[in-house]
Amino acid sequence: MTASAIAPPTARQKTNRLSGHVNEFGLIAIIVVLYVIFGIISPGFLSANNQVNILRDGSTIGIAAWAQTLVIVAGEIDISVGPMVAFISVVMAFLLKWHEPLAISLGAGLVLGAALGSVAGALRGVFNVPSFVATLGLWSALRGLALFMTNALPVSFDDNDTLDWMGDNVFGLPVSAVVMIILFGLFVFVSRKTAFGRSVYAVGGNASAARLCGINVTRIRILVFTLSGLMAAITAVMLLARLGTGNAGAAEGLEFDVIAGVVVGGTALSGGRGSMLGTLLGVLAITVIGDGLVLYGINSFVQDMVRGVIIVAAVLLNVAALRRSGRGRH
Amino acid sequence: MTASAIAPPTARQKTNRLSGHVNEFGLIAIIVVLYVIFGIISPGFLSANNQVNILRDGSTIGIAAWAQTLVIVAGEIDISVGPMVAFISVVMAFLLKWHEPLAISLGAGLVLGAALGSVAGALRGVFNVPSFVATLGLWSALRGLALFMTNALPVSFDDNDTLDWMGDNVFGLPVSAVVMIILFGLFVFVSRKTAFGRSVYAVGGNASAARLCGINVTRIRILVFTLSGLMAAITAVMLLARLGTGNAGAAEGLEFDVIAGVVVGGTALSGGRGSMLGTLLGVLAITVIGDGLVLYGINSFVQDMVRGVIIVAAVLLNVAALRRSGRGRH
Amino acid sequence: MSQTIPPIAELRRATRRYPGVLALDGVAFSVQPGEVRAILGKNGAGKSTLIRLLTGAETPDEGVVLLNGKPLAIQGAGRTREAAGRGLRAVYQELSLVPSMSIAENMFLGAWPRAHGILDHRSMAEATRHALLRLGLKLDPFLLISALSPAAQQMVEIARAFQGSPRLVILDEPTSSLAAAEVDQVCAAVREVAAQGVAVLYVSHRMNEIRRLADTATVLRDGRIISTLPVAEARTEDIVQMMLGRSEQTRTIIPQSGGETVLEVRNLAVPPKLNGVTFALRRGEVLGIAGLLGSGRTELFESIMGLSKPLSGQVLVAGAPAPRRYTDMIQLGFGYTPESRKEDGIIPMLGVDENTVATDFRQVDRAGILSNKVIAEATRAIISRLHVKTAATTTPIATLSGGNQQKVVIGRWIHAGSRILLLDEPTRGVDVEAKNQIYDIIRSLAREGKSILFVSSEIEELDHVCDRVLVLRNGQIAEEHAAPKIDAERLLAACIG
Amino acid sequence: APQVGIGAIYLDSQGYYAGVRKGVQDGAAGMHRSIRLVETTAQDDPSKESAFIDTLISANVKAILLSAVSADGSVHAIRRAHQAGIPVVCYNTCVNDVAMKKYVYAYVVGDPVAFGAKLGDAAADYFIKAGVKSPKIGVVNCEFVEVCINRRKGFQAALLKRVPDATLVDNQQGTTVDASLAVSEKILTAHPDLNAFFGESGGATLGATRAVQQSGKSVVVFGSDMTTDIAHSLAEHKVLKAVVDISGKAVGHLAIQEAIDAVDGKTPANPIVPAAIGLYTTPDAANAWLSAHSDGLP
Ligand SMILES: Nc1ncnc2c1ncn2[C@@H]1O[C@H](COP(=O)(O)OP(=O)(O)OP(=O)(O)O)[C@@H](O)[C@H]1O
Ligand SMILES: Nc1ncnc2c1ncn2[C@@H]1O[C@H](COP(=O)(O)OP(=O)(O)OP(=O)(O)O)[C@@H](O)[C@H]1O
Ligand SMILES: [Mg+2]
Ligand SMILES: [Mg+2]
Repeated sequence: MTASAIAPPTARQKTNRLSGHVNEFGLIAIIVVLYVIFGIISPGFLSANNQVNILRDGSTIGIAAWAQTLVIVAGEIDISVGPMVAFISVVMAFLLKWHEPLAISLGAGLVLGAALGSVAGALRGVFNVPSFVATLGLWSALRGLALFMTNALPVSFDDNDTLDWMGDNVFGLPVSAVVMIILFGLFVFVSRKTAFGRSVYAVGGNASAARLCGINVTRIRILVFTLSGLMAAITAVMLLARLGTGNAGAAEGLEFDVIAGVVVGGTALSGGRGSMLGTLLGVLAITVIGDGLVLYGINSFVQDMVRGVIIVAAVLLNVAALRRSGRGRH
Repeated sequence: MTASAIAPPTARQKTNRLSGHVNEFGLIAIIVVLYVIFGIISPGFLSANNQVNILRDGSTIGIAAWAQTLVIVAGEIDISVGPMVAFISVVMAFLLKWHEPLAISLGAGLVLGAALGSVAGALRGVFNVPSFVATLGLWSALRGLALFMTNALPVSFDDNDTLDWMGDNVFGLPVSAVVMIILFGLFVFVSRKTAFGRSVYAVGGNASAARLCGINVTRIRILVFTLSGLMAAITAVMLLARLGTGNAGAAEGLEFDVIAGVVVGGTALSGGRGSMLGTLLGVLAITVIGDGLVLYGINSFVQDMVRGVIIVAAVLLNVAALRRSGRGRH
Repeated sequence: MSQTIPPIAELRRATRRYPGVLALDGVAFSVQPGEVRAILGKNGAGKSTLIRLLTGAETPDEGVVLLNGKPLAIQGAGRTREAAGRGLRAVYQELSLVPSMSIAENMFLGAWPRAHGILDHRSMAEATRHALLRLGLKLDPFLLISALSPAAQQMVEIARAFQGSPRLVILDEPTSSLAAAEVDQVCAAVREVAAQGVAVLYVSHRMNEIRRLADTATVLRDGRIISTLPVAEARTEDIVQMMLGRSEQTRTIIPQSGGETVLEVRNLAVPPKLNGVTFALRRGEVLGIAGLLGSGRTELFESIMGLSKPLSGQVLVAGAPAPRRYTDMIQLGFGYTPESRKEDGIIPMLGVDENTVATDFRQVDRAGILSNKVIAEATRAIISRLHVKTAATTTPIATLSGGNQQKVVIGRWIHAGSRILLLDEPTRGVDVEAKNQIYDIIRSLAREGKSILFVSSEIEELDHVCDRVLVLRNGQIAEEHAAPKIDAERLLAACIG
Repeated sequence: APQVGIGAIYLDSQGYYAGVRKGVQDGAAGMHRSIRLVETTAQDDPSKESAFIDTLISANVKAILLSAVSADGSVHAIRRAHQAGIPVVCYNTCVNDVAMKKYVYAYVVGDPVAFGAKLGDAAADYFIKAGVKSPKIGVVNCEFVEVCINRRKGFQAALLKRVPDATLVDNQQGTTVDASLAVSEKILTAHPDLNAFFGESGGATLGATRAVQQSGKSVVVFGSDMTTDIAHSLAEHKVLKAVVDISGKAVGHLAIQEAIDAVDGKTPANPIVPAAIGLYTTPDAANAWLSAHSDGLP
């Protein structure tokens, strides 16, 4: 036992590496099955056009979901996403309406998003208000404020070519999808390759151990919410570009879809565990289900039913696969 | 040998017993402050009539919140409350429309609620599907099913005296409030004085210790959701009596209010801790805020804003009080 | 041991596998009524696994478990209850209490006394008071577990195991967080029940306890039983050799006189435990702090590190007042390992690598980007220096044995390059070999010029590592013992005062 | 004179109700008496509506204005107000006829079936003129409220009467502009031969218009509920061809007038107070609307 005790990379280690991604494999399998089924039953589902649609819809959930993954990994939750998106799109629309330059308007929106997120983060990190309550407050206050500012009417502004371009496609891909993909890469990088990202996992895994390691737990908690606010603001930019107006009632229930995407992607609400790739697949699964059902053309109420059943079934299959692979002992 | 060194200071012990209720004291203080403020600014707020109203509104949230407290103490979450209430009220309305006797109709609704809750519980307890996902599935499926069954139209049925009475007052108190209060007593008793109730706390506090001590963790997990379904069904009965029709669109967002009530009441989403009294006060605080703001007569959008701010402020004050009393070490 | 009495518990050809590990390999094991059996073995030898099979917490992959001559039949959730029904009580290695519940409720967890279906809190409290008193504890039964010190929590668990009328009591490292007085209480209780014909299985890494208590010992190595032998007739060296598979080198400690003063504590007061602690730590010195349980050693560390605020007093680092914030202390080159490894030490779901480098990410990044290669190298350096036994650098730390987890928790400060280490009970739950390795690590760190404050409730080990030992009594430094004249007996006497 | 409290419940957070509110407030201000408005939003939920009515009763208001969430589902709540001696004025939507006669003081309404029918007629005009014999139409709906179902029924009946081969090929929910945009895109994908959209609400109309513009297809939109953006789109007249609308301000004005009459104890000549349903089919009409509603409130 004198030399290094690391066992040579045997079969075991390889199993380990592979089984570390069972969750992702399961989700990919489920998405493939969804594609096959909808490809058969839903007209136009496999068309290139529809793939673009799926990407675009996915980006609305996805961008916010990347940050939400970190929030949930840190053991917190941010339910203010939807109203945050709506409020910031309204603020930016007002700025544009008052003829502020585009860069300033959007920039102000991004800063505002980050600032509001930081407020929630500070409430949690510094003042120990549970994050559900802190973001519930934002949820209620921002939706109310946005509706109040606009009288629930869309805020329109002069056409802006750059903004229109952002709502459109580039090389056949929606700009919002491109932004989503770039941000995905960035978040994968941040979550895996930076001290901040790893600290988020450490804080979610055992906050008091993380603190004793010298990690500034308060700072990490604030920052994940700052990021979440910033990503909501970016979603707001995409929404603004796409709708051409600022709408206080938009993005309703988005927080639900975002959290569902993260959880379906295998991140535990108890914190400490989760992967960006899982979230990507979770968001994709949810978007594909929504899209395929609309295209199938059944009654929208039946869609809700079927969606509920499919989401549970997908996670059920995935959990079963995980358990068979021996990782899923709660 | 010498006596053990493990004899804690008695002063600490006593502080401990008292400080076990600091949370509740804080909430009571906050509610008193809310009463004073709204009593001054909102006309009619202090009228007896309005107290009855507050009780009645509170009962819609409260009955479901008692069970949700146990769900959250067990470390789970049930987000299916709103759609569950709507769906069951629709089913009961259909049964009444088809001239089934009242007892059978309502009884069937209660059984259905418990059964649906158990399904979510089994998904969590037996199949390890995260409870957020399991109840998200129910949330989507039940709302869709209710809307589909009714085409979003109310289901009306012949007038029924007993049911009308349930929607009305008895000795000046709304029947629903009486039911809420009785159920509150029952839940206090169950949570403190029965093996089941204590097992819920044990499972939420340390599931593996509970399992090692022979507590059937799976059974407990299923049962808390069964109870949650049952309480949703009772809420549905009250709603049916009050509205006189079954409405698929009713109780929208109720799950939000219910969870907020529980969390404001001091129950941690991470499980293991929480009290029924706290939830009672949390529900009361939320109801009083909603009622007082409507009576104050400001723009309904501004109400949302103010509500968000007050909820956060209330919890912030309470957390600060808790920390000063020395219990809030992270 | 008369073989005519049927064994109270028996394992037949029991095998238990975990992903990648054969934790128990066809083990045959039995214990007779009234027998006190020690189970010995290195960290990861399979002791706790054997116990979990007996208690029904786990099911063997192959083989059968018999209690009172009958096999455990129930699979799954009811199995532990079946075992408990046949008179088995266990204290698991991991704390199995619910922190948010009262002592009394934890005492009867899952088997609360009821009158007409209603929990009988009064008789619960009464029985609890009784059971605690048996171990010399005077605690309010309605106190929450979370309000107790780790030691008191452990005592509650032990009291739980002895309560009622058990037929087999299993104690898995019951004393790892206890100090002398409590250990004596536990030993007395064990002897008392054994005299009544109750069988006791006792896991410990402390040989002197084994000698005081056990009739027989079973030595496990790599999931197999090497031998079962009468304790009285066996030499410690032989037992250790069986555990390790080789003989242990005898150790010699070369006491070193330290260099300049690096840390000075003056009149530190943290009521109610500390009132006016004064001492100095020198460069290259290992300074032990001895004291009874609850004497305030942990509080002392916490207030030095800025984790809690002392009422008065000064902490000087290299002559200058120390910063009051924990993170600033870390920047100054301090490192702190907490006494509860599971709650405050490890980040269970993360790998060994991340648990190691979390103290200093800057060493393992390239322009702000973490490098897997550098992380793996840094981790491997720690792993090989501290002899951590792990399958890979990325193995989740929760799957390591306790001793190996502890080495990582110390190793993270070596990674961070800390110059002053505060180690609170670093050898808790660690096997003989790993203990010796930890002593070696500490000594070699001291040789490199690092300074170490060392707290242990196992007084015998202080003279293995320390240059000086301070005795903390009544909130003050009561005595100072310097090597080579550190003696366990005298230290213990000094602690009690 | 003592202050008169009037409760006003708006159906949901759509811009239309901002217009109603403006009408109510202006109307109240124009009456030269002290009126205290107690406002709230029912969020399309009969249970919330019921709770708010109870709150208003205890606030001692002298009259309640509301847009009933549901014809049958809102009966009990309105009955309670009636029994408490508080006159109820419906606007926009109300309870069923029987209950209305019993418990409702007045009902300011543009009939939703007629509303849909007007648009259906306009659509028929368009198809006949364009020579489309069997148009395929996608509906973007808000049919979790009854009004929208009736709008569609009216639309369908009027259209089929004159263009019998018209088919509603798809009917999906998309009430807010972002939801409508997403769903309209999918309908365009699923039905490449689509001729037109029918938007049942303002958000639905705007979203469908936006989706068609972005797809570049030659699909037209017939919509409901005027707002500034919708008027602008109609003025362009490329995609959006007709919009049917009931002015929120006008409705609000009428409603507060009825409420004050009720407070003053007058009996209405006819409990049904018709609100004008406006149909806008030309750029000129759109521009006229824009100049008449410079504050943006419909
Ligand atoms: N739940 C588990 N998952 C994976 N491996 C496990 C698990 N529990 C134990 N092991 C492995 O099984 C082996 C035996 O572990 P066990 O806990 O029985 O050791 P032990 O003798 O009790 O050690 P210690 O003295 O550290 O308590 C070890 O290699 C350990 O890593
Ligand atoms: N009754 C209590 N409530 C809350 N925390 C406690 C209580 N008693 C002890 N602690 C905390 O538990 C930790 C260890 O306490 P314990 O009494 O075991 O150690 P100590 O007083 O530091 O003495 P030593 O470390 O010498 O055993 C300390 O951090 C202490 O603050
Ligand atoms: Mg062990
Ligand atoms: Mg200690």
